[in-house]
Amino acid sequence: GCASTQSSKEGGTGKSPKASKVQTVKFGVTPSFLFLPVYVAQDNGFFEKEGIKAEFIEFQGGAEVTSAMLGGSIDFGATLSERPAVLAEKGMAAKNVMSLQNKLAFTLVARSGLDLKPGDVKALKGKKIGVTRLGGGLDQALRALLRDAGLDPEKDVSIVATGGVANGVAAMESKAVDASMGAEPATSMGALKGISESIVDFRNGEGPKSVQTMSFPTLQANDKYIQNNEELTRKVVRAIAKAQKAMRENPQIGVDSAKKLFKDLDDELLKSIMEKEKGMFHAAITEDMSESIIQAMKTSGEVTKNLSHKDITAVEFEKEWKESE
Amino acid sequence: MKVKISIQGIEKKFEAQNGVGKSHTVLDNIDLDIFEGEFCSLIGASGCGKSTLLNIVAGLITPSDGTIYVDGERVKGIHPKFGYMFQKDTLLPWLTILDNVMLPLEIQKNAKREIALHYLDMVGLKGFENHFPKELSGGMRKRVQLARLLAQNPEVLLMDEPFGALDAQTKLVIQEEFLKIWEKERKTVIFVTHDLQEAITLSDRIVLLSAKPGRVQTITPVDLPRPRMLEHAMNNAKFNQLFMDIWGGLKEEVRKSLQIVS
Amino acid sequence: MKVKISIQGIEKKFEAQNGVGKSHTVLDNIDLDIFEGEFCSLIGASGCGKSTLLNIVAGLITPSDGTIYVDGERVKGIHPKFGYMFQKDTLLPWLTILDNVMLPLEIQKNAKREIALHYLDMVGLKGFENHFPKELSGGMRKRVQLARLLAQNPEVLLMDEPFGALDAQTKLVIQEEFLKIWEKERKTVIFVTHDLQEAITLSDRIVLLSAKPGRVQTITPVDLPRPRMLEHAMNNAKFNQLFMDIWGGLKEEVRKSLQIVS
Amino acid sequence: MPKKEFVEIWGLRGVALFLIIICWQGVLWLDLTTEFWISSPVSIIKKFIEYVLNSELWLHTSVTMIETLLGFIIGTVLGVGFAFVVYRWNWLYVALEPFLTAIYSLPRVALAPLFIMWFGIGILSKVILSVSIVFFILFYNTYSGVKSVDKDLVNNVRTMGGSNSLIVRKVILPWCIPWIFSGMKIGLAMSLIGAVVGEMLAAQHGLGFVLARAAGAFETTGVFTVLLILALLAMLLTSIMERMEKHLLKWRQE
Amino acid sequence: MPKKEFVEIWGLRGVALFLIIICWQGVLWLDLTTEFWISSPVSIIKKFIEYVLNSELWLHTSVTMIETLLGFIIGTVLGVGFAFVVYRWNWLYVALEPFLTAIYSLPRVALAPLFIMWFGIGILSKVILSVSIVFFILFYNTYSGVKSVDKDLVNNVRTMGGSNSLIVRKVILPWCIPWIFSGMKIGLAMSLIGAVVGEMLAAQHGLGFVLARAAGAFETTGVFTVLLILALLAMLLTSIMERMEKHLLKWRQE
Ligand SMILES: Nc1ncnc2c1ncn2[C@@H]1O[C@H](COP(=O)(O)OP(=O)(O)OP(=O)(O)O)[C@@H](O)[C@H]1O
Ligand SMILES: Nc1ncnc2c1ncn2[C@@H]1O[C@H](COP(=O)(O)OP(=O)(O)OP(=O)(O)O)[C@@H](O)[C@H]1O
Ligand SMILES: [Mg+2]
Ligand SMILES: [Mg+2]
Repeated sequence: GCASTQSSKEGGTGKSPKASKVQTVKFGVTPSFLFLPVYVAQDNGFFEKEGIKAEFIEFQGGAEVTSAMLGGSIDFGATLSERPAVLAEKGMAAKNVMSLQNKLAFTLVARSGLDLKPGDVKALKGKKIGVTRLGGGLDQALRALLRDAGLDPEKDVSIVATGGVANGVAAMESKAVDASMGAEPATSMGALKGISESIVDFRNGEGPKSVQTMSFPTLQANDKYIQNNEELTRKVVRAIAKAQKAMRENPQIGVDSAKKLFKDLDDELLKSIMEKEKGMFHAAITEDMSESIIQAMKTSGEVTKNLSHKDITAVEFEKEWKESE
Repeated sequence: MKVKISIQGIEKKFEAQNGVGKSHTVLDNIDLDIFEGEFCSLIGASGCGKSTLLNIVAGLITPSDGTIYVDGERVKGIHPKFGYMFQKDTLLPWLTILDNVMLPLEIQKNAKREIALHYLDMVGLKGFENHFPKELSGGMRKRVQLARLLAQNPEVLLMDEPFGALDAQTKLVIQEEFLKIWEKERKTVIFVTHDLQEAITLSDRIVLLSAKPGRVQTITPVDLPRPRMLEHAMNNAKFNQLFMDIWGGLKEEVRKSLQIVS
Repeated sequence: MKVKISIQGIEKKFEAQNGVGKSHTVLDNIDLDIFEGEFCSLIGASGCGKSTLLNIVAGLITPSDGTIYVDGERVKGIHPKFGYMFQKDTLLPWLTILDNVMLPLEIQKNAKREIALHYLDMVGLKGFENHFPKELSGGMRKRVQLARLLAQNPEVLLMDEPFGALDAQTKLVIQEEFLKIWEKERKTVIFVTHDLQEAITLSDRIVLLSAKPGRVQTITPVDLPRPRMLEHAMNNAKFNQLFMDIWGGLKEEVRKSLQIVS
Repeated sequence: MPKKEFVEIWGLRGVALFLIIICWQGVLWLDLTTEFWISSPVSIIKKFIEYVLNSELWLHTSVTMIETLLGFIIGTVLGVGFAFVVYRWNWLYVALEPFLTAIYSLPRVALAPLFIMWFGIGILSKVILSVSIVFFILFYNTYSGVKSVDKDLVNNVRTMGGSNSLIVRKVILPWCIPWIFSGMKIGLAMSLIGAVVGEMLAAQHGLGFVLARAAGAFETTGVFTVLLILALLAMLLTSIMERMEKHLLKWRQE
Repeated sequence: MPKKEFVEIWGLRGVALFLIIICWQGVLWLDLTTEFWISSPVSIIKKFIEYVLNSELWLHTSVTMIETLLGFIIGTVLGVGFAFVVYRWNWLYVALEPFLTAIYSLPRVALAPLFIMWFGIGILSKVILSVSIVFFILFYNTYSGVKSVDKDLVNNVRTMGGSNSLIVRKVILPWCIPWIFSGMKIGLAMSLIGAVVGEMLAAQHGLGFVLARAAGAFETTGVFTVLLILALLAMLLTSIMERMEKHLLKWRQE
């Protein structure tokens, strides 16, 4: 139904694929470790090599990134993988173009004073758990994790929104929440300051398999855009995939980009984060991964339609994904 | 003589407000014709409805009943030929004295400084052009208001106690100046005053309003010769006669309005 | 006789504002002693500085120079024994007439309705207790102000043209009432008026201020017998003599102030 | 209000409402955009009814109302009070003025971590957020009112022996009523927004919490329904305030 | 300003500033919290100097300034203008009043998706966000001013033959100056906050962008330094406004 709006909006940003000049591509991101490969591709000239001039627009939250992507004010959005499924449910068409990290890069942490044992999710019964925002992939993953541990997320715990990254740490510091699920650098920062301890770190392979790939950072674009700019999209995917490969081989370039993004963070901290995450920089989205996303969304009731791998993933870029291997 | 303003059956009732005050009839069936070129004074006890009547003639208050005709035509709302000098101080506080007097001239697209300065000079306020109203005394502000009305130069002048705040001597000087202008131009004037002497020396006719409710009690023509010199007029034998006549009527009205029984 | 208020060497200069207006001296070296129980009137041309002087005595304006002594003591700022009736309308618009008159009583922790009603009755405003000031005529509002001052019942009364807005007859009635109270209580009064007749009939002494700058020009004692009946006082031979004397002085001052050369 | 006027006013408002709904629905009919973005009046009304029948939503609404009202009332009292304090001791204002401006213009969201750390994620932090906005609005407006007071009224009451506190009560406060109410009208909405934004950032309850959840899940109808509830609350509170104002200003010439 | 007064005022302010800094540093010395949460005056000043020497920050500052000023000016002009329109055609206000309240009290962040879709992610969306707040503040304040106008002044100018537009220019507008300036003081900070929050939500430039990034990276010092810059901007703009107001109100009794 909304095709007319989209195409008209897109006219402005979608450049003709045949133009040999440098093409400008707008990326919508939230400044976080989750989407680091896009920055690395920029900082190390991978975009430039493809004849792409990348512009970064930073958003406060993933929902705004998706809105902007659908509305056409950005070309690609970097956010969590379940978005296309949710959008499909609402009658909008968008796809995951590539994976930025192929696993859930979140950590469940608990307040240091509680002295919980790593892996002991059950011990959170009756506690308050913070997530940055309700209704998103992070929230869903937390609920799935709790259900897996035999807790009812509605009754056994209370899930609280804490807002921006730093807020979750502040909430634990002030004992307003007991645990919190979030991404880097909040989790490492909490640990560094002695405020929180890790309970489940999916990056180390902890936690149930089904949760590990139900929500992970991807690059997304709406269908119309992909159709109209297939060549350009290929170049983008190729550039980022190459960056992922480089990051795996040399984590220091990830540290350097992170350093540009987060000027005050300690080098050692960044290095340790990169060490943990370096194995996750793969562009490919497999059928299993899509299936796990769809399944999780169905469980939570956010998706009722029957969706397949191809409905939420732009498989036509399989060749480009390989560049990251 | 041509009737300029015809006041017919005017009635004004104020509704009881906030439940407690009582509704009262202030003006009751006022009939009055003002002739072209006439200087007509309104007198009456304090609170008898003089200002209310002037407001109705000026079109600022809607009467509860009755009609105002100007030049034979029924009017509603503000009449462009009328100029009104309020009892209250209505200078614009953010304009200098000169700008205040210039205002009606600007409205008439005739913004000549000389005219404004001339009238300011006439009311003895030379040198105060650039002051703001707050820097003037009460009497001085009244005089600026007069200068503004004269600068406006309307066909009909409605004046509500214009000289009330002036000391006896200043009043005399300004009355004289005003009379000079009026006798030259012979505009229609409705003039509210609480000074009987002033009413007699200036007017062609004096209308005494009764109080509670305001009705036209008596209309006294003043047949002193014109042009009048104020000091001469006051020493005229007729003056004293008129004064005593009207004084008697006024006294009666005031006694009623103040509820003095004895 | 004991000096109640001693005004010594008072000078008031207003600075030029907004660059354009000129700085001018309004009061220049005023020396004046007011005796206890005296009724002293201030007269002078419009704008000569009467209100300014009263404001200085009341402690509302700081003089540029000079001192005020009350009962021999130097005072600065507002004096609690003084009551001041402003030339301007200063009723509180959000209080009913009754509440306005009650205000000084409340301040004195003596909030008796009867007192307020008594004075309202005296000024002829029975029945208007529950009206708001906006619902009253100009003269009525002035009368409320008077009632408020009388209800306050201060040791010294400063009154700035209290009867200025009243018609001749109402004025007479209220003057008479006021005089009765005063002759009973003999409070010190400084009374600004522009009505020479009023000044003579009420006062013990009349101070004529000159204009530009304001100086004490003449001080005229009024030796009419007390208690006075106003109509008698006016028909007294001395009255006319005093009137003509002061009138001459006033005339001269006004001519100067209005810059009339001839 | 006379009956005729009453009918006229509500007639006009009805027409305005009708026009808004028609435009809204019209945009959808003309396919200028989709329900994904702006929902539709029909869906919103359906959802609204569903919400009204849902006891949980009443809980959220009451939480938001409590926060809003507490923030509003505390902010108003402090703001008006501080304006009077500063009227009395002017040097205080002179000294603090730049700091007040500085604090007032801080984007509160940037301070969210501190708010959370100091005041938690419960009602307190939202109330303080609201107070931190309402206070300044009321302060600036009341202080402008105080500065515009007719000095002669004050002086005359002073000559009657009126103390400073009596002058504030009997002269300055009534004079400032229109200023205070204008500030309150501006501040009420800000208090509501403050509470809701606070809840959107970090909370367990409240309409902002519901709003954020709906927005995070792209449930546009849910978002608009909450907005409708917020608008109704604002209208209700504003109309109560206007009634109070009218009552307090009945002395004014009509 | 006389020299003595000038020295006094700045003396007082200096003392106030000194106290604030002492308290801040004192909290750190007493180990009540750490620099991780509230940074420290020294670090902020260092960072501030670093920023001032950095040309990129000037770009961000100018973007925010442009958005703030555009939003502020447009909102003010529209708000004041609409108050006058509504003074002339009162039925318009009667009809629209509840809708104005409703729109004004919507939490704008909840509409971020619509703002982004309709107005993009550039300057326009921030300007509109600011306008959507400033407009209402100025409207409510100016309208309260308009309602308080002394009817006799208006009536007297009317009897001089003054047209409605002349009356607005010569009577109502000058009467409302204190109302408008109070609204402007309230609105300016809101415009700044609006622009910054807009930038925090989605942007490429601007101080809000810098702020959001610093907050995301736990750079407390960066956050506070940006807040310091914002406060300085607000103070600068407010002091310009106060000067204008003083000039326009010089007719008032001191
Ligand atoms: N807005 C109003 N509401 C109620 N009553 C009013 C209103 N305006 C005037 N009145 C009443 O109308 C009467 C006449 O008032 P008006 O001002 O016309 O008197 P006036 O003759 O001009 O008196 P003055 O000589 O004192 O000026 C008064 O009794 C007053 O109380
Ligand atoms: N705030 C002020 N700034 C400048 N000049 C002022 C101020 N207040 C009064 N004046 C000047 O002081 C002079 C005397 O004013 P004042 O009000 O004392 O006169 P007055 O004798 O009471 O006159 P009136 O009989 O007209 O009331 C006037 O020339 C006036 O211009
Ligand atoms: Mg009158
Ligand atoms: Mg005077």
